[in-house]
Amino acid sequence: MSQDNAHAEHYHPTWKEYKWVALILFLITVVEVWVYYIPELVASKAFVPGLLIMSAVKFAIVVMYYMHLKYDHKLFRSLFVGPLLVAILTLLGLLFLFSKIAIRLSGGG
Amino acid sequence: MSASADAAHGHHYTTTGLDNRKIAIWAFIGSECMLFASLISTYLIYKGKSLVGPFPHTPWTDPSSGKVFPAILNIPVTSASTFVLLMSSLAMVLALSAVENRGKPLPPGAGAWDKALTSSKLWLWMTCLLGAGFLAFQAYEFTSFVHEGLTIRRNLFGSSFFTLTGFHGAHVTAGVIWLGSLLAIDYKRGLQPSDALAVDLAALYWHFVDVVWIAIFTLLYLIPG
Amino acid sequence: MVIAVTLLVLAACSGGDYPNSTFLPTTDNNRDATDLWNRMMFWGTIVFVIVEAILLYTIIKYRRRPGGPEPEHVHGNTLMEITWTLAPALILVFIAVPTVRTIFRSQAAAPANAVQIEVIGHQWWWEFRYPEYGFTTANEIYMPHGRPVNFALRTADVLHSFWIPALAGKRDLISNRTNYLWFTPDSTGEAAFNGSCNEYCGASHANMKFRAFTVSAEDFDTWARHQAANAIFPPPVDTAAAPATVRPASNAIGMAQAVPAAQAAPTTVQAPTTPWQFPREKVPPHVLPQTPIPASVSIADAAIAAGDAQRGFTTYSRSACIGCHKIRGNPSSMGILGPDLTHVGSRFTIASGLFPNDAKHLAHWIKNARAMKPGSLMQTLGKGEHDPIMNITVQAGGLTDEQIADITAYLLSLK
Amino acid sequence: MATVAASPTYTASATPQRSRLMSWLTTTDHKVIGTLYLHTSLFFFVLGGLEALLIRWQLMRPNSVVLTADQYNQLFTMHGTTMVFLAIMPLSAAFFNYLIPLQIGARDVAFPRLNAFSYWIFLLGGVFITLPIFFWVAPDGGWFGYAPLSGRTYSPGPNMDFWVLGLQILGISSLAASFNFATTIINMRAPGMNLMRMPMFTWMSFVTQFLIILSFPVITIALVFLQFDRFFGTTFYQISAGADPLLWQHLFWIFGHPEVYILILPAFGLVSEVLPTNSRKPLFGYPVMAYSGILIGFLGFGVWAHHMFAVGMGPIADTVFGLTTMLIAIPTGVKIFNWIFTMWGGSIRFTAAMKFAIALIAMFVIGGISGITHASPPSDLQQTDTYYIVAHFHYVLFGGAILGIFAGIYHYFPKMYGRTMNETLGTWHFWLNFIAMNLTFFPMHFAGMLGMPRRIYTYDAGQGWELFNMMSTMGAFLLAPATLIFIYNFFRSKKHGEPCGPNPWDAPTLEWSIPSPPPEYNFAKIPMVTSRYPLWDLTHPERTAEIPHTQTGWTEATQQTGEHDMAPMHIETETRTAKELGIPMPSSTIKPFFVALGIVLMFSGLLFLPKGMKVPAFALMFGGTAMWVGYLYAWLTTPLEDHH
Ligand code: HEA
Ligand code: HEA
Ligand code: HEC
Ligand code: CUA
Ligand SMILES: [Cu+2]
Repeated sequence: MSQDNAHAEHYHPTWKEYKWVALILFLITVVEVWVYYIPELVASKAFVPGLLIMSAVKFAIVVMYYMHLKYDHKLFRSLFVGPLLVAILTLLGLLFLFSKIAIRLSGGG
Repeated sequence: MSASADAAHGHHYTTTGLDNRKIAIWAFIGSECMLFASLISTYLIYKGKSLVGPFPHTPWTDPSSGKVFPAILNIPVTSASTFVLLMSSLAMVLALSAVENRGKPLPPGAGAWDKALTSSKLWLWMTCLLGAGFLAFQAYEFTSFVHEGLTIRRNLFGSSFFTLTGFHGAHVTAGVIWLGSLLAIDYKRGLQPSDALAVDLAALYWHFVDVVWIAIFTLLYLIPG
Repeated sequence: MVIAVTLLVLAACSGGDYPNSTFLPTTDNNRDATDLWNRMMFWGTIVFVIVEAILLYTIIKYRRRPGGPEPEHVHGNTLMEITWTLAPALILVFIAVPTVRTIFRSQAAAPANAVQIEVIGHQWWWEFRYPEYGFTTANEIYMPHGRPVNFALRTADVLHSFWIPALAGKRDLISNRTNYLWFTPDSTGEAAFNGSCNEYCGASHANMKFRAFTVSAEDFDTWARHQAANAIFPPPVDTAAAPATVRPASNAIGMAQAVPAAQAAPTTVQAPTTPWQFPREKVPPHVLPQTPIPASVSIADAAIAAGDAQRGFTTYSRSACIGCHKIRGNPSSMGILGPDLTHVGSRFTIASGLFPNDAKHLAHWIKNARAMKPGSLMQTLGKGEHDPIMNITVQAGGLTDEQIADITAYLLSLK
Repeated sequence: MATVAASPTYTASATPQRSRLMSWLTTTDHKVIGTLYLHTSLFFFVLGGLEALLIRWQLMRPNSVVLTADQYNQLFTMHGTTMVFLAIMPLSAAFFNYLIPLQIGARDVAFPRLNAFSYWIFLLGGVFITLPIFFWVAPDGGWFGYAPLSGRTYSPGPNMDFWVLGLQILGISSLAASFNFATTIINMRAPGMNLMRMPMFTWMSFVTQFLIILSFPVITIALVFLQFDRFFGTTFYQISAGADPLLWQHLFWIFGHPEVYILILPAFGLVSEVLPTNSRKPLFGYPVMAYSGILIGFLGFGVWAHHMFAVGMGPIADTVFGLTTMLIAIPTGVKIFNWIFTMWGGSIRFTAAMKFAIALIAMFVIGGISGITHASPPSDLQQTDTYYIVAHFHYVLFGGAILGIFAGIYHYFPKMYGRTMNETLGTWHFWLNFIAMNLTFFPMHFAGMLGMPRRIYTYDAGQGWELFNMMSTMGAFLLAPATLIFIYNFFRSKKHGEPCGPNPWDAPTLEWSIPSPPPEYNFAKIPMVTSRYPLWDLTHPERTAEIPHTQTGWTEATQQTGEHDMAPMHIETETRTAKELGIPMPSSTIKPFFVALGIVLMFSGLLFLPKGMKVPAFALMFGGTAMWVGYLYAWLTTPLEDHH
């Protein structure tokens, strides 16, 4: 049957990978929470970007390994990445439109 | 390679060789990206715009009564619930892998752990319980917030916070019900490798809900401001 | 299409028949917008003519004829496809560049010498404040010709949009925000314009209009100083036609009142001011509303004519009106829900440009505002009248026709 | 020309004896669902048109009193809402349903029962949102329901409750359908039909599904906020709590702009089928046509704030959104020129469908150019919220979407009913419609630029607008007889039209290779596709000689060894039933209907909450929920096909 074929072709991660993934997720989460409690770090300029990068990494590895997008048909990749991009761009666009920069530049007053 | 095997389940010829349902669930997940992007945008747009407290990261004194409201978010509790949800994802992949490998002989010298890895019931139970655990944390969080004076009507923060996390919680609930149904099938007739797809669909949904929480945890809880 | 083109020519030529045309070169803002429009029309017409011409040619030339040849089966031509990708792109550049320039020019901060006017939208009328002069008026704006005007736009309730088509583009009034719009009416002379609300705002959105006047700098000053002064009652000569005379301050019922500091006129001695109104004879017909009075409201002309301003003053000062309206100079009238009526007699229209301001319309308005203007937040006040929103008939406390006529006379005397 | 002799029309024989109504309620056949969509949405089109006629009647003269302000405000809100959500979208859905499986060589859509569900929830949602107009308690906040006017503070009555809940229900329908069709197009194409061989209608539908998938969640959330505000007292749009009304506007238009392309792209697709067929030439620049559709869809997500130039977003945002909006002219222009050059050098046959298709090109250009004039913010400030905008969007909606859909109906009617529509009546319909639409909508440009705001129930005399309004009203009242001719022709032709064979127009795509109307299983043997115009390959090879043909279709297909219900490209003459041929068909079921009904009941419960009527509110909400959850479980646990 065709989709069994498709399945067979694809490598599926096993416990070996899964446990590493879980460990990394756990460690990143620990680091995230830990930095939250260090006022100097929270005050630093790198805090927000750092957190965003860490959560993006978590996001990516869950999607790639647990949702096995890395191994699956490339169709699924486009079905997910396309909308995700539109969603992220829309979110950024909205944040800009409601930000102080956009409003301050509006002049007129 | 014949359509005969069990046509009842739609194993007709398909263009990509993939199952329709798997394509549909990915399209659905794409759609959910926009759903949560709208919710998260709203929360961020309204961040710091509430006229009255309580606020997420800073205490607030009610000017009329002098009552002090502490910062509302409880990071230790939420970190714990985040951990629970992450672990449920691990349980979920193990459940899927158990179903996929059902019936394959264990390698020689396999220990108890290897055997445990083959139990789809165990891992489905784990996933459900961890999911329910997450919901319990959320229920605790919501009730304590209400006690501390933050309701969904209180201010912009309350409205956008409860709606966003509530939507996420509703997704988790739906996931638990879905997994529960799979568990019921597992008890009734045992999930077979031919059911892997059905489990995979639930798993994809489950992990997506997890991934959304990863974003929420960072954007709502950890970034003050 | 032929009709269309004829109309276009018509519309462009005869500004007189089209008092709200957006193409009048009245202000810097409008000249910029019209300039952009002309460019776009130029390119738009070219595109339109080319596309429709090729289309027409094609369908005529290649229509199927009996025994005609089998078509040539081209399925694409890269060169042509590149052409009709690049040509529009080029045209867009010609539109985009002046667009961006105009955006930044028109949204820069207003010139420092601009007259400041605060606009506050209400369901369904306009409040105008002149902070530099310290007064508030409603539904009619005066602007000095030749000087920039800067509007600060806010709303008291839902969204509205402020537009004087013949002067400039519109700006929305957004709750919890302040917007700005400025322009310089430098080519209008002494003129009157219609303005409207352009964001749907509920039942009487269509009836949320206003009037704008550009006048000479001196006239503007006279007008503004008089508007800033308190209401003068009783007026010196006679109530019907208050001539533009200087009156002694002692006539003013001047009591201290809760007006913002800038707005508080001297309480005891008031500088004499001249009532000034845009010259009535120069008011073009389109500025005077022609809305018919609904058949359900009626009040006899004779009754109206018998109105007495002095009695009206007393009645007014004791009735519901004072809860919603302010008349500076009448200490009991301190409401803020409705339009400021201090100089209501100097306005040409009432109810946000819906009716002309004369005894007849005013009396009908007071009798049953809600029948005159759908949804109006001013209650029905005439005795025995039906209030269409509350769905009740006003009984006890309702105003009789005589009382209404008296109040009318009083209000009209407030030049 | 129609070389194929009238083949025996297919008649389903062995369908179990059920009443007509029951067979509709339980159908899972995409063709039946398609025709249900078609009839329902035509009904709503006439309803929306009647609302427009009342609007025009009121506006015919200044200061007129045909309608009260409240009635007028309900009418324009319902006119816009009806036309957008209950007429054009479902008219497109009718074609998605009917055509997509036929064009890609499939026996049904990916999820037949979900498909039935989409229709039923659309119908029930449509009834839900429409009923109140008959009691003058209809929604009255405009079709984009700007907050805070749409909130409880300023709209205390039930009017906007119907709108919020109704749109929520209709959104479920559109989303469910879009997952279904996206999957169908990705996964159910006949062997050999790669993406570059898909008929253009299927292509444009494909893009449309993604626009729905990505834009509807956003309005869902915007509506959830409004719904929570109205029913549960949250503060999303509550001004006194410091809310920002622009939140609603942004969320609405992030949905709203893609929505207008959702309305137009299917019509573009239909026209792209009609033009080549009636010019006897392949579509000019096929790949570019496909890419430009994708580009329009993609850019469509980056222009939303051009509806908000007057709200004061600041010069940077104005610039960005102005420029991205202008960019859309390029891919759209490509389409226009490619259509014209499809006809160029062709042999044009002016069927009614063709006339409408050509008129679409001519009229859409007008609407497109006026669109470009609003893309320039300083100029748009003089245009926005005036009748100039009303003119723009009726040229693209009526002159684009509706004309395209009419073209599609004339063109595909024979496929649906085995008879052609009357061409003489079609010609009358066309000319009357064409003249009347221009008479209706062209003068609106002038009214707008001469200062007339939109959404006003009355205007004063002497403002210079009388002539234009009179013309528009005359035009609108001419559109009524034009539409009546069409309706008459439609219903008459079902019974009395000229019988036709499988391919009356000599068209090149798969749907024309099977009998008209098609049998329940569509294709007795799934054809193997080797080119973009498989039917012309059989009948007029010279027409497609220049198109690249590859044998990959064959190779792919021949790999599917054992798929014995496939065959090389052929013309179907099979008239036996599915049962006789042993083709498994989805069994009919009532469950999707009850799931839809349950959801609608659940939402209706909310209506009683503001009145404090807790008992009916909770009874309906819990009853409805129990109903849809129960039937959903039953549905999911029943196999699609009964016997094996
Ligand atoms: C079918 C629906 C549809 C379509 C396809 C379009 C297409 C376009 N629309 Fe329109 N629009 C609406 C439906 C649609 N619109 C609706 C319903 C509203 C009002 C909503 C409301 O307020 O109620 C609206 C409002 C609207 C606005 C907001 C106006 C306002 O409220 O102030 C703007 C502003 O930019 C706009 C722009 C455009 C543009 C640039 C296009 C472009 O896609 C057009 C591109 C096409 C062409 C340009 C023609 C062909 C091209 C060529 C021949 C190439 C050469 C051309 C040039 C170089 C110019 N539209
Ligand atoms: C797809 C979309 C679509 C279509 C096809 C139409 C079609 C028409 N529209 Fe529509 N319109 C909108 C979408 C559409 N409209 C939208 C989105 C708005 C904005 C709403 C808002 O502001 O919120 C709007 C607003 C709008 C206004 C502005 C209202 C206002 O701002 O105050 C006007 C005014 O003239 C108008 C007129 C018309 C007319 C005359 C038609 C005609 O083309 C209609 C033709 C159809 C018919 C005439 C039906 C035929 C009738 C019969 C066959 C019945 C005969 C039977 C008997 C007599 C029993 N429309
Ligand atoms: C409930 C509050 C309320 C009361 C009481 C009230 N008004 Fe009004 N009034 C309003 C509002 C609000 C408007 C603006 C209505 C509109 O234009 O839609 C208005 C408008 C007016 C106008 C027109 C002003 C203008 O410039 O357009 C006049 C004159 C007027 N009221 C007089 C009176 C008189 C006289 C009374 C008492 C007999 C009275 N009002 C009582 C609220 C009130
Ligand atoms: Cu105010 Cu419309
Ligand atoms: Cu748009």
